[in-house]
Amino acid sequence: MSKDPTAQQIEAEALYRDLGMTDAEYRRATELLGRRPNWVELGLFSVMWSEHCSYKSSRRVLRRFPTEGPQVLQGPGENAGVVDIGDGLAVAFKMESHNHPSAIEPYQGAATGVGGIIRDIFTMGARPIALLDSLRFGPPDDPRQRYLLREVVAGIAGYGNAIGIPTVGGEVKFAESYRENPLVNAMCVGLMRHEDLARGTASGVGNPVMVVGANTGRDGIHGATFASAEDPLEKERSAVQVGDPFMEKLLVEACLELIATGGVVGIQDMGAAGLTSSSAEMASRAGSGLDIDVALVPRRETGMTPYEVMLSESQERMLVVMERGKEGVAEQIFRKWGLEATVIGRVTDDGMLRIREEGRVVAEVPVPALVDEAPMYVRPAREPEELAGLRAWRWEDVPRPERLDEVLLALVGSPDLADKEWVWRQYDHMVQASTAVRPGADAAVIWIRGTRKGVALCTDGQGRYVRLNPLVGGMHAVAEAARNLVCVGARPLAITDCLNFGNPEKPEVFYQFEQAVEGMSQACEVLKTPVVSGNVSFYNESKGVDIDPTPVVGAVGLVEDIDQICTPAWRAGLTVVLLGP
Amino acid sequence: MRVAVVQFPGSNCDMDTVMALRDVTGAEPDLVWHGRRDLSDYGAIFLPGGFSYGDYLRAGAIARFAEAMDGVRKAAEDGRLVIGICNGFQILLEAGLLPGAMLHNDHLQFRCAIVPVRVERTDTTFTSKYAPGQVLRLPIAHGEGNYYADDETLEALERNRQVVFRYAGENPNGSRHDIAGIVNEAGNVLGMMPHPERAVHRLLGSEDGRAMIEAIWQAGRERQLV
Amino acid sequence: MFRARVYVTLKASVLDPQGSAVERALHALGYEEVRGVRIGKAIDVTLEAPDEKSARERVEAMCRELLANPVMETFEIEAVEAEG
Amino acid sequence: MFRARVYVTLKASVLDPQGSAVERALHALGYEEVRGVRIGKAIDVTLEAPDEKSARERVEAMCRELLANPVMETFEIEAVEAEG
Ligand SMILES: Nc1ncnc2c1ncn2[C@@H]1O[C@H](COP(=O)(O)OP(=O)(O)O)[C@@H](O)[C@H]1O
Repeated sequence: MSKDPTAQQIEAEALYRDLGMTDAEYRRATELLGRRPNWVELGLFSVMWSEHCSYKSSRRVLRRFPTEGPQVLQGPGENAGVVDIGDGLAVAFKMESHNHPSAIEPYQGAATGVGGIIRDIFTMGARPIALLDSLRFGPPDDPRQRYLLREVVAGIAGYGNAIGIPTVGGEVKFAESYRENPLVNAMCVGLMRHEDLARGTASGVGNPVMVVGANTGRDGIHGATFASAEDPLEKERSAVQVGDPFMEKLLVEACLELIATGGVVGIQDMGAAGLTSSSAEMASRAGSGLDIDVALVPRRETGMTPYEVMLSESQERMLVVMERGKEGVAEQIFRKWGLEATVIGRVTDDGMLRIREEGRVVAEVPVPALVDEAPMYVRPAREPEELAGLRAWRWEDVPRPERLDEVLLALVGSPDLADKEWVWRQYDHMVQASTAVRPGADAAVIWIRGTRKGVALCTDGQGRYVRLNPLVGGMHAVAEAARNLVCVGARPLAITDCLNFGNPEKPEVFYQFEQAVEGMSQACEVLKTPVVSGNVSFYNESKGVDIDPTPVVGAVGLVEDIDQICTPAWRAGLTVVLLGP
Repeated sequence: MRVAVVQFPGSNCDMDTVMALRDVTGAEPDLVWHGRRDLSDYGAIFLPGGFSYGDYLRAGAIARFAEAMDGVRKAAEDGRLVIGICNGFQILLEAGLLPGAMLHNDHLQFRCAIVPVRVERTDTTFTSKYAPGQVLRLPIAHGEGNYYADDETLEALERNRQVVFRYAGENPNGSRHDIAGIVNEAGNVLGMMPHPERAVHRLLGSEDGRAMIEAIWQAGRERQLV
Repeated sequence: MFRARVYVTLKASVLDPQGSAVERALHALGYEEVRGVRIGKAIDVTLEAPDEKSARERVEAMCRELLANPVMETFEIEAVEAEG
Repeated sequence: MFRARVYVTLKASVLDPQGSAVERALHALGYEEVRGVRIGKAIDVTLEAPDEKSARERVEAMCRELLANPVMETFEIEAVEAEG
């Protein structure tokens, strides 16, 4: 039916290279499969083995992060991390990047980034209560940078405000290295009762697998693959995705209602690599298999091939495994919210991801081959040359400025230190009527209504520090976030992160990455703030120039008594005390 | 008095409104689905803020056709109380229950802030507990709050003293005559862009919305509205 | 099957801040000859109808009922064309 | 003086949530014959130009540079008319 290339053609013409796979990776896929993959199967391998989905360059290094603590209910590996805050309550949170889509289409890129991270939170069974962002652009005297800033902020506002989740904090910084590669990181935080914790597992032979939410179109096919591509033109090959916050608002309500029925076995967002990654990951976590028919997936466009359906990155969709016989419950709840819930297959016990089109098998791949057996690289690391020179730098060599008042004015006038009200006044930071500390302070505080408690939230990162000293810079990112929480009166509980780096195939970049993770880990150990979720964004480079290494930390703290919060407001007559060394 | 908060697809201040009513009056309002036509049980009906139907096409344009709007229209005719906040105000305008229309903010951005709002009249059901000329601090959060009406309509609004709230500081959206909230001629339907339901706890930055909810509650009971 | 294109524009008496912003941006880009910009909506409606006349009538009804708000907008039905 | 009407629309492959919402609303209002709605922008640009041809060229340049976003939109210049 489709005009897909044959398995033979794929091999003979090395077509896998077009999908971002190396010769060695293709050989590995062939070995794992015991035959040459057909075009659909190749598509599955290429997205699951992309840097974005497989973390093939970073996995080994990320193991360094401390991830445990008495407060941790769910560490890395799920859609989001979950931390206990007492009284049977917990918060789920995660941060994610949408850098490349935002560089191509800043409004929609930022908006869909927000939509994606929100889905990661409510799939855990948590109601989203706050959003934060972390943004990097080139110097704002460049009109294009101002355009990017304006559109990114509007996109975050457009999505977050409409869906009704307050955007309560974040940061914006400007530096040369982000001129071609802006960073758009978004964090979402959700609140739940312990017993509502849901997970992304597909267990129970015969249980129905359902697609819920939006119809599937040809959006963003190979977004995950090309997010990791070097060439910006390659990145552009994925079609732009448009967010629909209205649809997602309905999806949040419907999914939370569904999870509350207790009939959900597993649920996962269809984010990067859409149906492919969600189905493979859910099966992998349960050690099960899935048998799905793409012909049953509701479409927005006609004539879509199985390849396109499996790889579509259409937004506002979720994959749900229900208890057998409870399909009707899901259909009814979704109908009430004006949405569709459609059974597309069943859970099996043979460990295969089997894709059919109108019954005919079009792809059949062992789940472990896609997930556990994904390649893992030990990238070489080498200290960047500039570091030796930087280490030789001494304070004493810097001439003392003659006029300190001018220095102060220059500092206050710098875009990094400038008041960011222009940004956050565009975000509805008060919806849900729980924002006790609004943007503009060191961290935001959300009051947990019905209790005396609050959660404090902030995002922090310092690309320049990390470039100057990756190890200490990594420590700083965590320490700054922890300090900001403490300043509003909270005890830091745990962190999430978004590790924005250049091309990991360059030893200098990989060095920065390893060192920064080491520094962050050490700081987390000392501060007892485990890393419970996170995201890596590599290949933030263009024309061979990498961004400053920019790990961003999203931190969550607990305020035991909401009446004890403090804010940085100065009033006449107060005493000023300098704490610290 | 029984109070309804209508929930449209895309409403996002529905629960905030329910919580504020509960916290201020101690009574539990009903969250009512937009598909319910009969609202005759309610003495006061709140249309909450949010983005009903995504605010696609125009804010409030699609929501005005919801079945519940029949019940709202009936309540307005019967002299019961109807309060549209933010998106609720936009819906009342689209439905023709209040005069005028809403344009995009003149600066084209969404604006969220706590702003000074002057109470223009204290002889309405909604504002009886404020002092004349009192300036409230109320949260706003909207992208389409730029109230527009033609000259004739504006003149009529002013003549009939239908402008209840006016921005007292910098106008945050370009609305004509700095209008922040208006009532209908009969005085039982109120539309306002600021969010009183977000201003009922000191912890959240302002308590200035409390007196409005108290006034509505008291009036409903005195007049024995259902 | 017919396709109708509807233009919904703000009344001339209503300020169009979006149009003004675009005008300023065009000036800044060197298009100094621009004297005015107004931005409206172009709505394409595809519908089944027995003939062009009834397609147009139905679209006009949609405009009156939903697509345009007469307080601030006017509409024109620009073209109704048979399709597919 | 010339007036050009530019029509900027989302590429067919790009999701138009607004159009879909309006389509559903029209169905709910009884316009069941509607098969699709797409919403774009109609931009009217008034400009000085020596003749129609150069007016069109300038407007086309504006479209490429600012009015349409080539990543997700396409544009048509519907009409360029002498004015005033
Ligand atoms: N992009 C943003 N989104 C939301 N809030 C922001 C953003 N940027 C800055 N803010 C607010 O302004 C505060 C101060 O920001 P900033 O000057 O970067 O200080 P800090 O270095 O303490 O983070 C932040 O804590 C946050 O509340």
